[in-house]
Amino acid sequence: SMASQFQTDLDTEVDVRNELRTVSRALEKATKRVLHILQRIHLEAESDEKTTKLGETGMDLIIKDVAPILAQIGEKLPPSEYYKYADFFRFNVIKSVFAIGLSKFLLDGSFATVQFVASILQIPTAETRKSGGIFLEWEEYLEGMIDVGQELARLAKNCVILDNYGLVAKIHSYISTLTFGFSGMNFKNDGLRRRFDSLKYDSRAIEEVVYDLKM
Amino acid sequence: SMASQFQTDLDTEVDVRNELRTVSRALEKATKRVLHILQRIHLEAESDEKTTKLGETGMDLIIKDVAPILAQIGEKLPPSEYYKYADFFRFNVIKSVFAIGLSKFLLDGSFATVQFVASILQIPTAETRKSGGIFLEWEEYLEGMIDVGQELARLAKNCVILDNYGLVAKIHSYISTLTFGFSGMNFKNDGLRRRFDSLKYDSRAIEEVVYDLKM
Amino acid sequence: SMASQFQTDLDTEVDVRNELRTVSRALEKATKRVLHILQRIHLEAESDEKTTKLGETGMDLIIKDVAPILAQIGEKLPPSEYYKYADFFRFNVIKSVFAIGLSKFLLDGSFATVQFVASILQIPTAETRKSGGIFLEWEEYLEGMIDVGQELARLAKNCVILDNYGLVAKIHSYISTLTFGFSGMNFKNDGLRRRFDSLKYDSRAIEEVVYDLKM
Amino acid sequence: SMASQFQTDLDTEVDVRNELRTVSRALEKATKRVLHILQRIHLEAESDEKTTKLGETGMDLIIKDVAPILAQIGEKLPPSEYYKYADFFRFNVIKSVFAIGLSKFLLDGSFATVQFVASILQIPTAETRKSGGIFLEWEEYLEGMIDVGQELARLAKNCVILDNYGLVAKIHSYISTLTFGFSGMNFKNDGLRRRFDSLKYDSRAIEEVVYDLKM
Amino acid sequence: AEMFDKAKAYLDVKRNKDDEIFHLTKDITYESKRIIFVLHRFFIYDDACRDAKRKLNMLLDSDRYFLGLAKALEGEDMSLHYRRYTHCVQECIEAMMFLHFIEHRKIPTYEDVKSFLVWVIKDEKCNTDPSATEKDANDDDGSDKPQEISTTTTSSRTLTVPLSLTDYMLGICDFTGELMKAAIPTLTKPKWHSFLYQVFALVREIYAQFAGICAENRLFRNKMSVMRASVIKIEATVYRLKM
Amino acid sequence: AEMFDKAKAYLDVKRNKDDEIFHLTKDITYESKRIIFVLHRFFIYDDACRDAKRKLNMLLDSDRYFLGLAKALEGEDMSLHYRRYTHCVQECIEAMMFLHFIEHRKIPTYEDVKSFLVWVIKDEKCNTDPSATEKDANDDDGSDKPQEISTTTTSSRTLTVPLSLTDYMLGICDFTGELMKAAIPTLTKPKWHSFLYQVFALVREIYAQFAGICAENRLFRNKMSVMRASVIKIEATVYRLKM
Repeated sequence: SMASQFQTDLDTEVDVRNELRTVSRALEKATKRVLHILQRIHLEAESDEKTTKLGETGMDLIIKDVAPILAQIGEKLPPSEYYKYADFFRFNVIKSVFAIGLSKFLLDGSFATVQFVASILQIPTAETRKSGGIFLEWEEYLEGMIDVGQELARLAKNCVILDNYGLVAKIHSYISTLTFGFSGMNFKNDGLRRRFDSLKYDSRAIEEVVYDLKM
Repeated sequence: SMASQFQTDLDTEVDVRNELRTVSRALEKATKRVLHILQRIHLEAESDEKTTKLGETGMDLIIKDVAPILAQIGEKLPPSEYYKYADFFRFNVIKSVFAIGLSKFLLDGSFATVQFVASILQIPTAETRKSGGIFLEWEEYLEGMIDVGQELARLAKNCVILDNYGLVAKIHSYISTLTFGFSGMNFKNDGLRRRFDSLKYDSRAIEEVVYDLKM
Repeated sequence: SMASQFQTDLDTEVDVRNELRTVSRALEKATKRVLHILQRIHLEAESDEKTTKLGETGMDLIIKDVAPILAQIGEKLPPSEYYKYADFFRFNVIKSVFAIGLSKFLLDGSFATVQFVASILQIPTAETRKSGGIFLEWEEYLEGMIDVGQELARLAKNCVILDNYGLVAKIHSYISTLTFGFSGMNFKNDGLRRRFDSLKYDSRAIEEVVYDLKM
Repeated sequence: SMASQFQTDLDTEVDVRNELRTVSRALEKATKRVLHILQRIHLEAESDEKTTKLGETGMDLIIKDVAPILAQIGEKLPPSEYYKYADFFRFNVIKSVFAIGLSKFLLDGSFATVQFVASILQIPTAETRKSGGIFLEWEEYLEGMIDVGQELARLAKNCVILDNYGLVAKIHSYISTLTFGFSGMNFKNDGLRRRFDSLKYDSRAIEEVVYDLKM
Repeated sequence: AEMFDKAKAYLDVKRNKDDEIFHLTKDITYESKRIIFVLHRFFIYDDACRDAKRKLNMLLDSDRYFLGLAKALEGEDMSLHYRRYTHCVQECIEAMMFLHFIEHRKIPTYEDVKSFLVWVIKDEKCNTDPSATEKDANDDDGSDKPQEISTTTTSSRTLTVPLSLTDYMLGICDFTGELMKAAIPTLTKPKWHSFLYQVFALVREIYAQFAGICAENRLFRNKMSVMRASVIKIEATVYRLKM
Repeated sequence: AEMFDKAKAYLDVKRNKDDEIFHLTKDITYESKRIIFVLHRFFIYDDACRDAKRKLNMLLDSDRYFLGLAKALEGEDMSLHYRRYTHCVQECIEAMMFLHFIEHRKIPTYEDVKSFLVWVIKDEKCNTDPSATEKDANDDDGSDKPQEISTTTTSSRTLTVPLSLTDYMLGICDFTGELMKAAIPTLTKPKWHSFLYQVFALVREIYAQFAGICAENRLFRNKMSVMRASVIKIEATVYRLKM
């Protein structure tokens, strides 16, 4: 009957949610672990050696621990219902983008493109997406990169404390690129806009650090 | 009759609530007194002597005035109904954790572990808890320690005003440890997560103080 | 470390919640099935034979399907944390009380006491409870019995539609007893008080049916 | 100091509230008991003998159990702070007015004036009030009398069920008086207006009963 | 910077699509409510059904309403837009069901309702032909070869507004509320008592069936408790009729 | 029926009194806020204090504002009206404190503030004399005996708007918020740095004292956490100044 068919649909959905809840928790744990380790940068950013080391560790953990869980989520996700369940993993995908972006900076000072991030996470981008399954949405990529900007603004001041002035210069150049890239976009009054406004503020803060150092 | 049986149970509950209300008020007064005294740190943090003195007073008052009231609450609490009545004292247990954490920092700059806090309050932790009675919940411990972080962020600026730069360095190291420790945790509770985000903000504020001093 | 200790406790709690979520869903399904069948009373209350039959089926299903699941919940529930997790099953315990109360009425027109309900559900009452585990709270029993009153108020009109005037008289007597019993209680809980006010309204509705039949 | 004076004031207020909470609970119990017994009227209104008996019991209980508690409340109430604490007892004063009004009707079919109710409760009215202490506010008197009207509307139909047509006539006359008295007042859009509107509805319902009986 | 341009383009398209769908659904909801309003007058106004039917067809086949929505949704990820358009779909199928019940005294099936939300559109241009846009301009000059014209004109696309079973079920819930509102006033209109009995039978049957559904969906739970209130009101009306 | 007439009269009087007080308090609150607004301009506008003082006197001594409120409250049960008028009193003493601080760089005491809310009014008629109303009309013709005139004209009433200690304390809380708003912009105005330090000392001292108060009063708790935020902002400003 119609009611029992509906019941079946509802039960399936509950099952999907339960499975996604479990995998998402694993995702959260794996992501948290990388973030936790990357936090050490503020205490240890004394030498290039140390920062490169941390960047390597960060990248490795994402590849080894986070990417496989995203693959699992992709399998559990019913085809063409990405947005219905995206809230289960959005937050941690953003955090993974952040971890990759930060690690890449620590490794070689360079900027992680959306293709690069997607290749590390082993998921398609909005461009290369076929249909169904998980992919790297632009919004999540952008939000993660703003997080990188904010973290580097904090790092700049800690570099001064740790007397690592070379890194400050790299951060300055990185954040300028990032802010310039974002400044071409027209955000509506949404979350991204507010985040970007705070990024502009951070960018100015770093300019002040650079200026202070010159004095 | 059924009604009178129900009435008896209900009356028992009302009595428990009345007793807990009275003891909780005593708890609030005792806790408030410690907090009131510890507030002076912002006015008096000129020398190590003064801060140590204040830390001692804080710790003494908790041991002498607060712990005995928690013991009383433990007695009034019907076994296995901790969660039913926890709202009566949660808030002030958090404040006591805060007072212990802050006093410990003032005494020797060190971090108060959950075991240390529980031993001062003379109640078990979630680990050592037998069953029934009062105990130190993780959530309350963590909230109290976040409060310590916030208070120290405020104190850091006041230390600069009072020219006590040595204490700023201690605060910086303390809060780095605290923030780093927390960054590895997966809070399920959104309240704690939000509180932790504000701790990260405080941590950044202290780094800026250290940065300003350096420049 | 402290963080990992916290993590372990948190993981345990997550596991408990996951298990309770699964069993609670089973409870909901079992309860729903009884309610679904008992709904037929409004369509079939033509003869004593039919109503007795339905009452028997209801009672059987509770004993066979619902009680064993409550036993499972009791096992999963950490001792002395009843109130922490009660929201997982409260709603369906109320619905089970309702099903037992209604079935008992359909069987022999009599009132299901709290002891009777607890014996069918095979769980202790607030009186006979030892400590820990699941038990039948007064609030849940009373809510369930108010639900019975509401359902009978609806049934009274349907009995008139089906020309079963004998059942109307039984309902009238049942609800008078129920309302009179409740009117002696001092609810502390505003929710229950409001529910009871609506029961008084239902009671009046049934008196009007009896009055209409008399005229 | 100012702060300690303020603390004293706050503590005094907490004490007053605690005492009033306890006495109010006693008031609630005493009032509830009378209401509970008066509820029997709907089951027993077969003969004048029974109704008179119930009216006597009701009046006795108010005089013996309720009035002394109101006296206690009057003593606890700080002078000239009636309205500050009125919420503690308002509800049950209304219920007591109701109980007196209903009992008076059951005793001799007559209407309980505000003076009569106040004399039974042994408290002054708004007119005879000196200053401070408890008194019978008009709003509470009026609301209690509307409750009497509603209860009698219900009783009228139950009288028909119990074949006590004489009482229906008395109720009809009583409610006409009550409705006429109220109809001169101009309520704003407040609680009393809504209550009075429902009284008018009840009044019409009784007219229909009288009409039905004539047919 | 090129990457950011792509992001900008992507987000702009996404937001414009969302705006477009938002406006369409607002209008559809409004018109659906109007149809329900018209249908409620069928006791007093003979042409109510015909009016409603005309309005409903317009609502379905106009680019300003459902056909427009179907076009906007073509090729889109449905799960992205679902939350936006689900409400207007429920509102509209409530209207469809109401009309169907008044005409046939029964409830349309899930398949019935879905079939209303399918459109077959003839394409004047063939999308698979890369030169189609070029030829488009020359459409009227008859210079194309017959075979080509034939493949071009017979190509057609099927558009739909996907209807989930949940939408259908939630639509039924709302529909019972409308039936209740329609049924209660019939107490005083003997001509319509058979209608009242039919509503009574149908709504009770629906409620008895739905009562067995175990849903975590809060919306469904809320609608069920509203339905329960409707059932009780309808039963009370039949009871009044009987007394 | 006579009883119901009494009830009607009683309720009408009560409601009219409530309306009267409601309108007075609304106006007082508005004017108090205006005074605070004017005071905030004292850094840039020399006469700000004088303006504010004039407005405040007008607010206290006008029948449209406080004196009117005192008259309306005369002989009334204060506990009945307290909830209505407490807010406007708090707002006004916030303005008084702000003005007092700017002029004297200290906070007025509870007694100071209470003294502002007392008025002694000379009565032209003697209320104790039952024939007073009759004589009232003849007031100007000088036919009354001297002694009688003397007792009549010297009689005076003392009116007050009762100020609870709670109102005073809550007023202080709000006042610290205004001080914070005034102090922060002084960072860039060396002329006002001594003002900043005075605010810094005062607000920290108030907070340290108030932090010991154990209140169930939710309003007080909320205001304390707002005050904490103000203290931190003022401290950060002094810190900035120092760096």
